[in-house]
Amino acid sequence: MTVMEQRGAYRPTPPPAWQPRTDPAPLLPDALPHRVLGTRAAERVDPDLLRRLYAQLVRGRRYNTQATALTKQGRLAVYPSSTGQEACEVAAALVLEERDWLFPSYRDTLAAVARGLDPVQALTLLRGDWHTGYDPREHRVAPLSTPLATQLPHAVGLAHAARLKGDDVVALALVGDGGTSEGDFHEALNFAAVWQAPVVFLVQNNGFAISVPLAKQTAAPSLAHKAVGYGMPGRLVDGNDAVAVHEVLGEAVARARAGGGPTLVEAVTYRMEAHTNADDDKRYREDAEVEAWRAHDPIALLEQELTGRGLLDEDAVRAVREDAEAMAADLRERMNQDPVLDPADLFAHVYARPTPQLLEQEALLRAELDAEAGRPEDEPEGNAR
Amino acid sequence: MTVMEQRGAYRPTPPPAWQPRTDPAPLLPDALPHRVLGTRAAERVDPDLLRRLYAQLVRGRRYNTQATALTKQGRLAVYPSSTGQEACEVAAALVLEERDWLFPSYRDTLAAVARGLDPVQALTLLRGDWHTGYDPREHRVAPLSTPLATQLPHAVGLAHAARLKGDDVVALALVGDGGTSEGDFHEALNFAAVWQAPVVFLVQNNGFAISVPLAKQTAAPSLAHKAVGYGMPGRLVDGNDAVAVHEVLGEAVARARAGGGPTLVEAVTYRMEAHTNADDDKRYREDAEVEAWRAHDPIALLEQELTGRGLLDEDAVRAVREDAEAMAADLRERMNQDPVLDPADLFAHVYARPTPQLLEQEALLRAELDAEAGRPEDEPEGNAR
Amino acid sequence: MTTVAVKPATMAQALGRALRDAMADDPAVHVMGEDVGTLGGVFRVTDGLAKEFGEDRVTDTPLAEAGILGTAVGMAMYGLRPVVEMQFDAFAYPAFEQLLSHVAKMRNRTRGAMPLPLTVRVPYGGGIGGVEHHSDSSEAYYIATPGLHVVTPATVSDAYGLLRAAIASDDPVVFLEPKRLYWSKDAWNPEEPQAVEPIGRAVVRRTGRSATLITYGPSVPVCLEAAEAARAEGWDLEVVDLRSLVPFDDETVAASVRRTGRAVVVHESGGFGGPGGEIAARVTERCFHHLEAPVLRVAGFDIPYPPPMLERHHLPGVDRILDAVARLQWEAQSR
Amino acid sequence: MTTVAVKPATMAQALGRALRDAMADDPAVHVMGEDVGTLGGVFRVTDGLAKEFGEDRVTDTPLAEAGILGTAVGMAMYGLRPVVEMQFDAFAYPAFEQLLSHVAKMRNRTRGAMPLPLTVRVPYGGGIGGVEHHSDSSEAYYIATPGLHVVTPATVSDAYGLLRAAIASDDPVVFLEPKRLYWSKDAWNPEEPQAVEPIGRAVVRRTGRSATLITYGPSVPVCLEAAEAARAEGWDLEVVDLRSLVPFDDETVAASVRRTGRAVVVHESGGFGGPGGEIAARVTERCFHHLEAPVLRVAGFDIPYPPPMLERHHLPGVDRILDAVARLQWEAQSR
Ligand SMILES: Cc1ncc(C[n+]2csc(CCOP(=O)(O)OP(=O)(O)O)c2C)c(N)n1
Ligand SMILES: Cc1ncc(C[n+]2csc(CCOP(=O)(O)OP(=O)(O)O)c2C)c(N)n1
Ligand SMILES: [Mg+2]
Ligand SMILES: [Mg+2]
Repeated sequence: MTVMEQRGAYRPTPPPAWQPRTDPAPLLPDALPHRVLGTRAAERVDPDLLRRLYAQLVRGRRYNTQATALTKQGRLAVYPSSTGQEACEVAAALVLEERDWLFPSYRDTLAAVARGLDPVQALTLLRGDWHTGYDPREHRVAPLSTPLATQLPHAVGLAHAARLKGDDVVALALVGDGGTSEGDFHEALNFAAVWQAPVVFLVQNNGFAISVPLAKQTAAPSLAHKAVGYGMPGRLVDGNDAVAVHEVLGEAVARARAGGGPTLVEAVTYRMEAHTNADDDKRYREDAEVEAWRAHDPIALLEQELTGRGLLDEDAVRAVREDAEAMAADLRERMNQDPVLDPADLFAHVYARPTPQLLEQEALLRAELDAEAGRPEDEPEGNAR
Repeated sequence: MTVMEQRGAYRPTPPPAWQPRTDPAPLLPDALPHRVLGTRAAERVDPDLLRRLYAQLVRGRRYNTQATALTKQGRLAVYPSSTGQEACEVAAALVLEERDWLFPSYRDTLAAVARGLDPVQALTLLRGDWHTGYDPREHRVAPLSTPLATQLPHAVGLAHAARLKGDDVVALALVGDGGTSEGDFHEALNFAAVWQAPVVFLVQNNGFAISVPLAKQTAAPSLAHKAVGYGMPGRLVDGNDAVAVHEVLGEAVARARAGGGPTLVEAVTYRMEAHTNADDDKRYREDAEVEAWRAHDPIALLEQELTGRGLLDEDAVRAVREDAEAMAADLRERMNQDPVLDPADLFAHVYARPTPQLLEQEALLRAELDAEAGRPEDEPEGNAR
Repeated sequence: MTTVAVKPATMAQALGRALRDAMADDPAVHVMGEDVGTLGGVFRVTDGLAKEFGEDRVTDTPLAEAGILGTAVGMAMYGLRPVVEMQFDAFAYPAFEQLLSHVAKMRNRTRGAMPLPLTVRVPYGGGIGGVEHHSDSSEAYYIATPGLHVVTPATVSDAYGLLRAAIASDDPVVFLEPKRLYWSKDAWNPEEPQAVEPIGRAVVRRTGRSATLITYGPSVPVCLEAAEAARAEGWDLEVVDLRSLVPFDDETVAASVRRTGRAVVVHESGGFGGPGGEIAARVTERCFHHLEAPVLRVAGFDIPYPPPMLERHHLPGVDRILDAVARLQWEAQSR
Repeated sequence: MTTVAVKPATMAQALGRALRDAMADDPAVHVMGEDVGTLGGVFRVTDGLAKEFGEDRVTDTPLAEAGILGTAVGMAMYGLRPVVEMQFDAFAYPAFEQLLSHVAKMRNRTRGAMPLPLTVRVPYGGGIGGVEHHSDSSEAYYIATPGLHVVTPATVSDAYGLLRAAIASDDPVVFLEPKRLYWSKDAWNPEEPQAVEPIGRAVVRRTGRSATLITYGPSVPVCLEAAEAARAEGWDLEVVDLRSLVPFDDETVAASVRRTGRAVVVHESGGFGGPGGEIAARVTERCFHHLEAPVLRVAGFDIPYPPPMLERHHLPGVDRILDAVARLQWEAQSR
């Protein structure tokens, strides 16, 4: 049987042949976000995982602060920080196998880095030397997507294609609370469910879409409740609890891998910085609100657990910090070098082969640059603009 | 307090301040579609309503068959028949007050006619003499919308505007099962819920989007379950039970009118004819399936009830049929007259005032038509194309 | 050339055959869209494909054009070659964000690392008595979007040859199918070996000395008809069928206009901001001193596509083309 | 004219002031979009409006552009005058189906019974170092859509005057705001009585005898700068600011070119299929025998908008404009 024929074969029948519609309970999220840290369940978590998550969270936070610092020095055009959301970013990266794919949104540079991308290459978009600084196929990380929610159907299509080819590949796609309002969110989730594609959607509900709070974005009981309308399970998780996010995503990935279809996960978290360095969050939220969330910091939560269980001594902390500092120093240093740019790139990748028109335009630019540089200029050709 | 400030003021708070997410039960539809006819509840229904619905159903069926006949005679370019779905079409029209608005899709000519539109004017789009044959403001019926689901945000915006103005107006928007997959469906429902707009969405689930059965359109338990993801109630109703549809829509309209916000209603019904006269439904469904639905015909169901309760004697049936025949005869006769067309209309309504360019183009066409008619032609002007 | 008895086939059939052959040749080719499977498409272009290749490769999607194109992007990212059908021109609009922001840009965005071999088939144009939204000529939107190839056949054999080339292309191609030519037939013979027609080459469909009609898609047969009718007026018109709007074959077009010294661009799409302006401007840039008169345009009016009963007034017809030719300043002022 | 001390304001402020005045004058005017309320818009154009007029009239919508425009259509159907903000050019694309199939067609569809007085504000163009999708010049899409007016200011006072006219118009207007001019200032004085600038009139920003630069929006200041620089080369350039692309002011443009005999069209938008082709073609149709050289175009390249560090190569600058002017065949062959 082919992949597509496996689908439930609904045929319209009149009553009395009607069957009661499936009980939606298995699709509904819990009333409160799932948490592990600070609960008994934490005790059963593999210490290695805790340590790995911790190291990545610290590194991630450092990455965020370093990148923000680089915007102040004019070395980055813009940086949408994920400070406060590192648990989601890191768990999303760690939960995947090498062969799986990650579909980040514009805020998720960190997830890409945690997945193994070069920290500088990952910043290419935001530095402004090119749109994407890495080969997506190398680490199976799609380009950071700026148009919100548009990458979700890509994730569905890729996961579906992998399944059609018989490959054991799962796609994990990230989107914000604001992004859930877009039509592409809806269409992606619907295709995923109809096709039973091996894809997991992680909504990082950080309370805001730039200045717009969640209450103006949705009237739903939770974003995870949207799953019901697609016939896929919805899960609600504490987005600052790295272990809980890792667990919930892990279950969803496993389910997708086993042919069980897509899952929608909502992680409740908070954006601790302004939308980007260019934003002024004083205009739309109170300091007190931000402060209240500081008590629920993802790194502190995990540190408590590790310390409490005696899994983290001073040396370990120091090692983790040093690693993070080394990464930051390397990032700083390499970002302080001007990237080497080739204007010819403008024309080289529009098509597999430049059109005659692009070749003309490239020649025009080359002549201009030569003239600027004082090199002998070719005669301008004909009437080409 | 203004309309928009009434919205629940969600502020992101960290745990332990988290509240359990609202119990979704009030949003969930019943397991089986709501029915009245053939149940005890039918006995309590106002006989007048039954008779009104009956007369309109019979008339509606006749309208459908007449319109289909007109396609065969080349008097209509195309007709997407609502035969089998008359209960939805009629109930949608009758449930509204004069001041309310109806937003039909391309299949809902009948709903527009049942609301009071001239039967010929309502067919203008499908006849091909213009795009819309009526002034939408006259009967508060929006133009029949061909691009699927695109009229839903219009309904939301209109209802919202009415509420902002303090007018007691409800909008009812119709869409098909296929249309629920479009991004516009999602965005419309979300805006409606966030704004608590007085709007009701009626999905006529007739089993198919042209050839594509519902199982390839959604994996949800029902289309009504989609309501949960927007935080609005979802209702499931037997779409061939005119009384049940009228009741469920009536409740939703009343709720909207009272400031209770939007409702999503799924009516389970069946398209008895091909998608349009141009379609060949043999390619994608079995006769047996169509036949099975004949036993659940909306007119027959209502007739049974009326006859059973002694509310319909032969005279009444005859009167209803005669009225329907008269409507059909009038429709036939008027549709057999060639509409009077004015090519100048092509340019008259693109803008409030035609641009200079349109005036040039109109002059060009007029000169051509004059030449065709053998009238003296003006000198062609300059280089105008 | 054809020696065996020609079994005429329609353009729709030739397109179907191109899809079939492409699918048979390359397992990466997938067909998807609304009603393309069981039904075989509303124009029956994909008729029989689902039966032959199964639902996994010929897929009836949910009704959501952005979703169709967006998932196709993902499939192409994984190495498939999706061929997407948009049911009608205007129903491609919901997919425009995916098309403009991703399909057209993915290769460039990734410095060539992530090409998108993806074909978007769009039945376009009028003349079939369609109601609102079923007759748009939307090529202006596509050609203004760098990163897309834009191709449109006017003959049955080009329909086959260009669609094969589109599917084989490693770049996204918007493949515009002139609806009213779906039922057209010519000498194309499905029994003969088939040729792929490379994208980017215009063709002179009729040679002539007096003036050049530059056109494409549904207007090609109209221009050929006009050229025949023009003989009575003493004009010998050349007709160039562009076939590919992007890339544009400047060479063939300019060579023709240099020979004839006069040109009219003909298309159904609205005039203002339509392809005709680009074409007239390019031709003028290249052939200015060969021109006896400005390049004129015969295009659809600048109005929303009219209802069926009025569309004949809108569509460029033989008379309107000849009127334009008549305005090409034959009583040449000395220049 | 100005006698009191001029208090310079930015274009963004002038736009905000136009919105404010329109709202104060007409309770039907509503402002809606992403972040337009509490935040005052990412460019602060709507700063202060929510406070002054309340959330019912200045609404932070959910994040969904088709929904924003689609609900605005419904609001306009009920008699309101919505002014919609699209946060950046490329983020208007998800709303294209609503724009192309409804906004542009509603009046025509209903034979005038249902006009849509609706303004869509689109910050557009590059030069601000924006990443992907934040610098598109999408005017080609808008001008090819009959039923829309397309307007773009280049000066602070036009920003005020044209936006007032757009909001007052009974037709939908796509109001293109040149992002990099948001912070520009000129003699516009918010303290003085303000004038509405009717839509559809181009203006000669600088008179000259040698050749005409035809331009609009962000390229107007660049052309003025080029005209100054050209004096050194002995060229006296006229600069026409179109202000309105639809309707197009053929009269002003053609009159200028007839005077000068030479023209270059300048815009940021990609060249192929961009507005420049239309403009060059129309000018040539109307001024053929006055032209000493073909109308040339200086436009963005036919590429996806480049990343910040490369955008200076893409944007038409003074040198590229002067190079084009130099190619206008000054050593005129006798014609
Ligand atoms: C289609 C689209 N519309 C608008 C924008 C502009 N924009 C960038 S980020 C943003 C808010 C996103 O909010 P959310 O989805 O919650 O993600 P977050 O920023 O909180 O991570 C907006 C409106 C965009 N990038 N894409
Ligand atoms: C946006 C859009 N895409 C595609 C179409 C072409 N089309 C017309 S009707 C139809 C099927 C509609 O199915 P459904 O929504 O279930 O309504 P029904 O025809 O059953 O009443 C399709 C695909 C369209 N009209 N609009
Ligand atoms: Mg957010
Ligand atoms: Mg249906």
